[in-house]
Amino acid sequence: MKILLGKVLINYPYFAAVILFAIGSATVLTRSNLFKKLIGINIMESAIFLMFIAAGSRRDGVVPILHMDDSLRPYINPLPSALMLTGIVVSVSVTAFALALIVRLYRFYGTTDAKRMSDIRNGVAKE
Amino acid sequence: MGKYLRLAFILILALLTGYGVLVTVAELPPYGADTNLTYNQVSERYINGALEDTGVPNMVTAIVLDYRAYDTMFETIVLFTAVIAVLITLKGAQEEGDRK
Amino acid sequence: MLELGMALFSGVTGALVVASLPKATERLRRAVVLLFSVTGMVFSWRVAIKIFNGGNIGIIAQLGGLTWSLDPDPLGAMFGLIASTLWVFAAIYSFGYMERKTRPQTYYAFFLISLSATLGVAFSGNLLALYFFYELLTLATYPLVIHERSADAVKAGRKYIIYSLSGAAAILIAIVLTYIWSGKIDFASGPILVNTMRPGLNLLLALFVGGFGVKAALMPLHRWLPAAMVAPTPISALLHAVAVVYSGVYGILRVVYSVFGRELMGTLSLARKLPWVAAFTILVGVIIATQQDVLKRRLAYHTISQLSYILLGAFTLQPWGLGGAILHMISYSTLKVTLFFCAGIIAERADETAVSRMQGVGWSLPKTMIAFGVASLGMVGMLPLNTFWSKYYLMRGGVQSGQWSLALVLIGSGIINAICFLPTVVASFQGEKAKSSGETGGNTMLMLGPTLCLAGIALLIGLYPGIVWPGVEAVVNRFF
Amino acid sequence: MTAVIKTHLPVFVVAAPLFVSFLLSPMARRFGWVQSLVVGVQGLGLLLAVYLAGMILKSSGVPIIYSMGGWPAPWGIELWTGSLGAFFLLVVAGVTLPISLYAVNNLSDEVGDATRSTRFFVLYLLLAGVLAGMALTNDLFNIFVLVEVATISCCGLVSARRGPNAAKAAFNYLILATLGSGLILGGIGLVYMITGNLNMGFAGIALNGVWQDYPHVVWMAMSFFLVGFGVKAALFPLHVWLPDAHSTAPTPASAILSGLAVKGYIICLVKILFGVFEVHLLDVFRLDQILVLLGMLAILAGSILALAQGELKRRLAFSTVAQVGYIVLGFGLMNIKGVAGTLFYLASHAVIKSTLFLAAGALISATGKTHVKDFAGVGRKMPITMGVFSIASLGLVGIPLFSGFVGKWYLLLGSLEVGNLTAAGVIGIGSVLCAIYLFPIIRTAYFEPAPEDDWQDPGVPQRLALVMLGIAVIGLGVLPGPLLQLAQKAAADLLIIP
Repeated sequence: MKILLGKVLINYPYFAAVILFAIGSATVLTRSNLFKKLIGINIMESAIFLMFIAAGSRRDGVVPILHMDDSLRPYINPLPSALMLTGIVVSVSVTAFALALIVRLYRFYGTTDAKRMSDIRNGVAKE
Repeated sequence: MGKYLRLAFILILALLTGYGVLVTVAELPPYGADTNLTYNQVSERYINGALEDTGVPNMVTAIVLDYRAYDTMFETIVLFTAVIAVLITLKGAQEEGDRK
Repeated sequence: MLELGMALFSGVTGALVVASLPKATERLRRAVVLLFSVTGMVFSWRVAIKIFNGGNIGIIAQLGGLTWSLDPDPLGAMFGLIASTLWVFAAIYSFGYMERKTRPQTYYAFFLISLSATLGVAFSGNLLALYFFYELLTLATYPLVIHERSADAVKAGRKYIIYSLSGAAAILIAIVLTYIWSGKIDFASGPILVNTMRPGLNLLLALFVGGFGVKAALMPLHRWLPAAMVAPTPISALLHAVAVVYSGVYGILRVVYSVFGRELMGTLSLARKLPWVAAFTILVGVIIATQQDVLKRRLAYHTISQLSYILLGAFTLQPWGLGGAILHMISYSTLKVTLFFCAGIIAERADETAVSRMQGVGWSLPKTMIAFGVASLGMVGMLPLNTFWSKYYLMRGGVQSGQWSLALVLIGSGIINAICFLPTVVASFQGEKAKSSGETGGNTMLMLGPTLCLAGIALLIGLYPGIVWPGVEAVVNRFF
Repeated sequence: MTAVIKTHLPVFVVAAPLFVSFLLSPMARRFGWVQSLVVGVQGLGLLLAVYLAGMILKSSGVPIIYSMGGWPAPWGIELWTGSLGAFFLLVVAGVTLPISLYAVNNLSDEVGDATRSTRFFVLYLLLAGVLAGMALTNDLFNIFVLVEVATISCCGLVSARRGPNAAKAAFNYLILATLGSGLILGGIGLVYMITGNLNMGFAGIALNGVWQDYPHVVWMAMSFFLVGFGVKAALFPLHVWLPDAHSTAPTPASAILSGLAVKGYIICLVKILFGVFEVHLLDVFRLDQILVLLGMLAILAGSILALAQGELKRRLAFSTVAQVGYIVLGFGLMNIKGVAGTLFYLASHAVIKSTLFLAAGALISATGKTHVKDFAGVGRKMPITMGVFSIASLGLVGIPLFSGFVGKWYLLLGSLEVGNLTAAGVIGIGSVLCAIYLFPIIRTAYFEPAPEDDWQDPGVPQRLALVMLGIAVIGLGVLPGPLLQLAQKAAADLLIIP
């Protein structure tokens, strides 16, 4: 157990990512407000970005831009950073689309709460 | 009763997943170590060969715009798709009316 | 080759012609139906004669990445011969019966497709083709079951489809198992599993018998059959007393003699229990039949009982038993169709479906009731009728296999059969003359003709069993 | 010259629909014939897919490998046109063509005016192109990006339908699918961390050397992929979004979502499971048994849920849940017959389910009714629509000589070869349940009296599309030859059997 926790502590960025992921997905699954769901999605995606970037990190590493003077210090792995650029764009696109859907739903239902929407649809909502 | 049962079920599931994740995190290659498996021929070439291969000193740029440009093409397509999806969602769908 | 194709496709072609005819041409439609039924019959006779004389007709095709083969052997030819012959009688009877009924076009179209499907089952040369036509038969007869379109009919149809498709699913799994274990599925080269000794054969047999047993109405898989009696009478007579149920019986015969082979069957523990399943069905079926008041339902339970005679003969694994089974297939079908036809006439003419209210019907419908009486005597197994011989051989088969009690079951069942039908016949000639439109009128001859004709054939075979013996002998020689 | 064409063909197949989709919106303002352009590009895609598949088949499975941008494998992205890729490409091209034909000039009711219809087609083409990309890609992160484009365009297609229900369904779909994407990306991250490669072949080789040091990571990555793709492919307990989304979408969108999009995710999952983890690891981690179990569960639950649905499109949507079960079950069998059968089943279900949805859409738009009991007498008034619907139903039930039977036959062969009688039994029960939920529709359509309304078959292109699909259902059942061969080659490739 001690060894396990020690290893977890060494890998603290991954652990943080896991916790963020859990928070994000719990928000998505338990909240009924559509905005909160969307924010949950964003938290979750950030968690994965964090994990990726951490995987590319290196002790005493520097940004992966070639510089002539100092080649002693290692560069960090540039691949995860490049991938996450794409990942962020994807995340932005999803967010934009989800917001558009929320706007359309709000126009119709006058609420952003999923529970109230289904109440209205079932015709039992009272002002 | 059913509610508590469900809660207990979710709790057990969460605990199991949590434990699994914990073990996985512990097992992953140590953070920031030089011996990590990601430092292989792939990242070697990105780091050492980027200038020669692509003429760009910024390795991230080299990857995004040259080595993995196919991904970047789809990245723009994601944006394009999202734009069209937003348009189709909002424009012309108004006539369903304001219920309020 | 040509005969086989003609026999097989006459039904489907006829159905297409019927479906494309304009609605109002009743006479033309009848002519077409008769023409194609007779074509089917003539060519299946020719196929059968060729096969019985030791000829060989086979078509093999590669479709859907699988091999399909049509290659009738004497057993299949015999089944095709029985079915196609009775089809002609049922067609003529239908002309009378359907006179004032609705939707004749649908009726005749599916009637003819069913002929093709049944002949396909009979002529199939491997398990896949058998399965295909077996499924096709289910689908083609479904519209006939729900022909009345009443709530009852729809419910019966649903039951029929569910039972049949579940059975078919079991058969499909069994076929795949057979294929994996032995690598072949065709019947021509002797029993498929002949050299396969391995665990799980009992399970395979159970899957096969369970699957085909649905259509063969083996208890406890019989429940769809009484429900399906809501169909028009010619359909009940032909399909639910002969063609469809025989396809199940035929399937079991195939499984016993062509898939497992009698040597292998003899070593299986399940195979020793199967005669008793059949015996149970025989007794329970006929006992339930005596308690039914609606004539058609009584006949349905009686069918369940009689089908198991055939299965019993097959399960004894003795030449006499198989011969008796084949003979019973022939004789029972003639009599049962007669009984159903009579029931249809009584329902149409005297407007009576309950057995308890049949007093006096015999006076108003004398010819019908005489035919009914003859057929009832046949069901008991009296001498001048053909079933005497089949029961005799079945009993010999039972004795030959060392199971005396099977013969006792057959005798007991004969006695219950007598209780089941004879009082009805006697009662119908007692009391006042019942109200009825009599046996005259436009369509009566069309209904009565085939009925009397079939009763006559039953008598003829009873008096001269030699005329069907070559066929029976050919089948028995094929497997022994 | 031919060599040049041959090497560049895969890229062209993926890029052509994407390229046309960019042009579609601006062109639609000037020209009225853009919708036929869509059909044209799909037709071209089908021709090229057939050519590619023929080439792969002729060279007995030697893949065409194309390195994007000229960077060789571990550094750049590869397009790998193997038997599996060619197979799925063929399925995609074969199904998208009739669906787009059906959609031509037929969207005004469900989607709206010309501008909206054009945008619908843009999303449609994007989805088609991305599915082709999924068939060919050989890079983990590329799969993620493709999956994202597919997800957004799928949700966009759902939300193209007017009315608030569609927006709600699209939102739920989007949120859950993005959750799935997150898991997939997490899985890719884990694999990358312990292998350092994104190319699937190289990652597989690297993983083979190190997996013993990281068993939990491998296990976690597998479950991430399984759950992530499971959500997107509507694997049984994760199917909650599917019925709403697939039943509220516009008809052509329902068809492509149920018929193809779901399969695209399954193909990606299979590529990752069999390409990166490979059979050996799947065996070690017992994933084969899990897949079979999940498949059986999905077949039973999906069919029973479908039975309970009264609305036609919802019933079909739940039927998709069940059919996904068959496909997943087949992959879990891990023998050549089972996997080839499941691939063929995937193809045949793509055709059948698109047919069913298109026919159902035609029925609903002609009659204005949605409940399965409302279509009394439709069979006589709309003979083509209902005829094709019946053919497809028979195919789905698995009557011999229809395409579903061939797949089921091989699935049964596969499951009985590994001695799994339970799976075989579930496959059989699934067929019976399928008959129970589809046949009543056919019965009411043909055997019940029709009301006096004037219902008619849809227009000529729609009829043509339906007939094409109907012929495909029968054709695949009678002559599955080349497609089945391709499926067998693909199965051999996946299972690494020479």
